[in-house]
Amino acid sequence: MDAQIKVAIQNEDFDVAREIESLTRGRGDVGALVTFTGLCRDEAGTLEALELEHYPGMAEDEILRVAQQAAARWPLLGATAIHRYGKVLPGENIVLVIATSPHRRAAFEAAEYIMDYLKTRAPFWKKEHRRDGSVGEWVEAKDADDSAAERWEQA
Amino acid sequence: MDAQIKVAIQNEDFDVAREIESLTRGRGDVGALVTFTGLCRDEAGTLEALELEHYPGMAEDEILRVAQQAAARWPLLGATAIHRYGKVLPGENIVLVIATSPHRRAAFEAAEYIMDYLKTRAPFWKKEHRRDGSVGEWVEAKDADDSAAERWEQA
Amino acid sequence: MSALKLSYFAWVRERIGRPGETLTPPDDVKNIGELIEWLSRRGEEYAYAFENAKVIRAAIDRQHVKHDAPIAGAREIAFFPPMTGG
Amino acid sequence: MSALKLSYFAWVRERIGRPGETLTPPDDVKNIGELIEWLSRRGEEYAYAFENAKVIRAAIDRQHVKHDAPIAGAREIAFFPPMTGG
Repeated sequence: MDAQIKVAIQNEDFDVAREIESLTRGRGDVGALVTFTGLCRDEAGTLEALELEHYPGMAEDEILRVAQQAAARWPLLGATAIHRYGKVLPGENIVLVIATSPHRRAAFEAAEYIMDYLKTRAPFWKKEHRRDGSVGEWVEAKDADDSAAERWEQA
Repeated sequence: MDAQIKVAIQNEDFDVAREIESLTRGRGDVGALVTFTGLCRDEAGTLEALELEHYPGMAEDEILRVAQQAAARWPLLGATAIHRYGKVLPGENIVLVIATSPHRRAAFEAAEYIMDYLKTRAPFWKKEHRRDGSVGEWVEAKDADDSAAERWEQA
Repeated sequence: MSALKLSYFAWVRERIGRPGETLTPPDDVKNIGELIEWLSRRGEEYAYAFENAKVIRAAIDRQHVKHDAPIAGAREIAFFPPMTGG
Repeated sequence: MSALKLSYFAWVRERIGRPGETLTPPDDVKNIGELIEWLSRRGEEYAYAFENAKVIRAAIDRQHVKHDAPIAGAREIAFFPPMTGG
């Protein structure tokens, strides 16, 4: 199955409806479409914004590799991954992953796989700007994210 | 966590973007949003349409029960499930499930859980209308769907 | 027992030839399985609909039940094939 | 060895005080771990950035590598903390 793969790293917001459309329009083979949207939380009102730094070039490369691995592992018809950089406000979108397949299980698993590996492999870093005017710490990586990715290696 | 739950059984198509909006607008606590869209496949061009019959009243009740069970099991902020009935053409939407949570794993698992149980518990039946003019068979239930739902009971 | 509203869906409905009806089963029909047996004796169309009784699903007052569920107190009982939504 | 383009990200960049630079390490610096040690000796800002060397991630020509990866032939080497995207 030849999957339609799109990866984008961009400052501006994405349009989920348009991305869904571009994976489904004019075709009758998509039975299941799963989207994941990651949003910026306000941390109980203490967060002013997240600043997302990335490694241009490598970010695209890594996410593309992850999407291609997903397409090799599951019968995907399409995979889209869009990650924003720069300042993101609470309630705004950070990342979008879409997987399409004839079958629902494949679409669910592939979308979750792409997100798990994107978190541990794509070179992005978040810094917190606090409501009180202070520039907070760099967000620390979570062990849970590593183990989320590792479970795909046992499976 | 009090989840915002919406269940709808309708003939008309749904608008994924609008349903996403209604679970995220004006709030900063949603960190993860997963959508599942089930679409009508054309079965290699042989399918004219699917006809979806349902049991009014019970269909809403069962899907609501499933969504509430998901909200009791995972820390959900919202859950939406919309299922169409009547004639659906290849490429058109059949079902939409959305789960929102502070955390991605919960949103993924809850959306998949709702879909798995919706398939085995919600009283809907699909009949195939073929391109050659014949009214095909009622779609047969798959054992795989039962086992997909059962795995949540072992976990 | 009192009158029961019966509803049929999908190929159960097609085989019986109607979407539902109101019937009053005799008092010795105590559960879903016995109701299916009693209906099957009512005519060819019922016998055809219920020929493979073990695949038939049932709901009492819009809740899934097994074939050993008692029907006492039920207002509406529905019969249908395994579901294929989603 | 020849000149290497070095790139720094997130708090590695902040601690070193620049986004990158071009340096020519001595010939006995063979792998990422040795490059980190050599950089750490260049000044306080480097020592601070690499004080907990085992958490530092590295990429050679935009591919993740471990600290024992040889740097021969590398054009661009990047150092950064564990990633927190998504």
